[in-house]
Amino acid sequence: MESSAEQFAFDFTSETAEIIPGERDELRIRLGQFAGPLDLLLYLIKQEQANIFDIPIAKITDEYLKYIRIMKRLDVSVAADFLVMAATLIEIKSKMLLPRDSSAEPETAVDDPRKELVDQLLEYEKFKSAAQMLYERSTIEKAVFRRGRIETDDANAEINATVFDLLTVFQKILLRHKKQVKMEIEREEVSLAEMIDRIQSKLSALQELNLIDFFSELNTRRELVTAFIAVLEIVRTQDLRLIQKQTFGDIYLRRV
Amino acid sequence: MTEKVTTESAKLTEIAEANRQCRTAAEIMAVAEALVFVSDEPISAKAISEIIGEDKETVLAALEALKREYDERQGGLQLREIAGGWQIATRTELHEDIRKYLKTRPSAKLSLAALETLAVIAYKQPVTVPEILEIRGVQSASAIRTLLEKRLIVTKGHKETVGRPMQYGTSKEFLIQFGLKDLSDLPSIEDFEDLINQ
Amino acid sequence: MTEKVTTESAKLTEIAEANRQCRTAAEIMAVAEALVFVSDEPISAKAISEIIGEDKETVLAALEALKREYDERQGGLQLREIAGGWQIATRTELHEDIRKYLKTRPSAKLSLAALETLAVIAYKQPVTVPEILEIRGVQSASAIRTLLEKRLIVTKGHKETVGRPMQYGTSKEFLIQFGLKDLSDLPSIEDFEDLINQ
Repeated sequence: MESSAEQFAFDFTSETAEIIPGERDELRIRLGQFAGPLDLLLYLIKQEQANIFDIPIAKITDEYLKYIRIMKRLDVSVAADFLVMAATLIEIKSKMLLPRDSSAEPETAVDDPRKELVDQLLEYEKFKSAAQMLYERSTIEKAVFRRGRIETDDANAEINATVFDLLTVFQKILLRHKKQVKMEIEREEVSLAEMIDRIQSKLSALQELNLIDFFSELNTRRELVTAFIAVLEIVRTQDLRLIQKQTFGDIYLRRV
Repeated sequence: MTEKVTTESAKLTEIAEANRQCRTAAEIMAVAEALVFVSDEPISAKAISEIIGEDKETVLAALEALKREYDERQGGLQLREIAGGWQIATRTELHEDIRKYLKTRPSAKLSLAALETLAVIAYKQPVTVPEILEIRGVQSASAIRTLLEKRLIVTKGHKETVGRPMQYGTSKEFLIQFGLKDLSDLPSIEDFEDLINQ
Repeated sequence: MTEKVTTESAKLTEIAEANRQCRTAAEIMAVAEALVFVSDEPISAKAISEIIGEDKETVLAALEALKREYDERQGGLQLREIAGGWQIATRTELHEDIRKYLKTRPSAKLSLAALETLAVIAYKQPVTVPEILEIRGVQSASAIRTLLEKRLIVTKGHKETVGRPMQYGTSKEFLIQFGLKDLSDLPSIEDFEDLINQ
């Protein structure tokens, strides 16, 4: 049983789900990825050519578990929903094994432990067919083309926004904003005292400091403001002077 | 004074009315055709009637006559009703030559999961994520995300129940991409039941 | 073997050629019309002839016949030769109605800047211009003007702070355009958390 399972010749990891219009009025799915546990179950029932109203539950459960094991072995992540279904199947299987209450009316569908699952499968199958119909419609629709751009489109070259766009755009802005705030906090570390030190070390190396050059080295508005206050502070407290050699010329900081 | 103004404006309205009424059926067809062409989305008979100041019924009749003309002509184009409006588009048979020119391949197919989720939303709208889970038997989060990004579905407010879950429905884009006039254009879900039981 | 393949493929080409040649004049007119229709730019007879594999002269004759058809029909559209190519456009006489349409076009379409600004206003209302600048990191003046023009936002009085800046919020029109019952219907980040974390 186990070994025969391993003889499957398909590669679960490389195969992707693809809809191929089948010979019958149904979707045929290439193995590898089922749209869900109900999808897998329907597939197995069809494979067994079983009647959906009288599912051979023991056989189908075995098959189902076999597939789950293969998927796991091939490292295809098995969604929790597949395991939930496995548990449901095992539960139904065990209920079926219980001796029936002979006093109850025989053959009543209400007593059948499979009933809920059958209803679910029937309901699901309707939507699976609807999905097939949608697929066919969109295929036809893709053969129809709209007009090319015309002059008047340019005035309206914009997106047709939905509420979802509003939210995703807002999230992106918040994320961008967070990054900006973080950068600003990092930048803020240049204090007034540090700026004064920086100017003085430059001055000790040079005779005079061209303030326009110095300011242009600064990156942010905040640094500029700090530098400006630092210059005023130095001029106020030390023997330094601001000199402009000609009207509208560059301004220099020079030791007196 | 007031009276005079009233009379004047009444006269103007009258002239405007007269102007409106003097369009021939052919003229209405022509202007409707031009508007359908210019519009970048399907345009409704109502929208056209408001722009040109003719009855909605007159406009609708003109559009239907125009559609017959397109069909009889058997040219490269068709006039069709879609997503609650009218649109001029190419005829299906010509898709090969057009694709060759536009160098486009048919756009990416939706995954099976996305198609199923879309089918549930289309038939059960407005519908919540837990309700979709119940029918599909599997989580549909990534499918819903894809459908939202492709603008095939839209949010339809919160459901007034425990946890106020978000409800989803199909969009106008859905009607356009699947070639539907409106939602009633979808075959009934019971028809699929018959199909299965056959 | 190789020879056989060659002959086969030659035969196939021949059949394809034959297929091409057997297009009727009406079919050539139809496909030419469709190609002119889907093209963003005026398309030349030469370009069409290369796509459909017909002589340039045949295509040109088809386009000219098509043009006569458009002219005789006196519909809303014209086929015209422009800038070395062919183009379908609305008839000049109808420009007034078209201009009217362009003015009344639905206003849910937004540029990215306007959409961003609208998102901030929707989720942070009431909000002032400096606050929007703080969040977006970009000036939003023209976006705000657009949103006011489209009546998607309204002023919500002055904020009682330095400079008493104007506050903005979303309008009733905003709710209508985005299909919301009220502001509590706006999806929150939590509503999509499950979708996004997948």
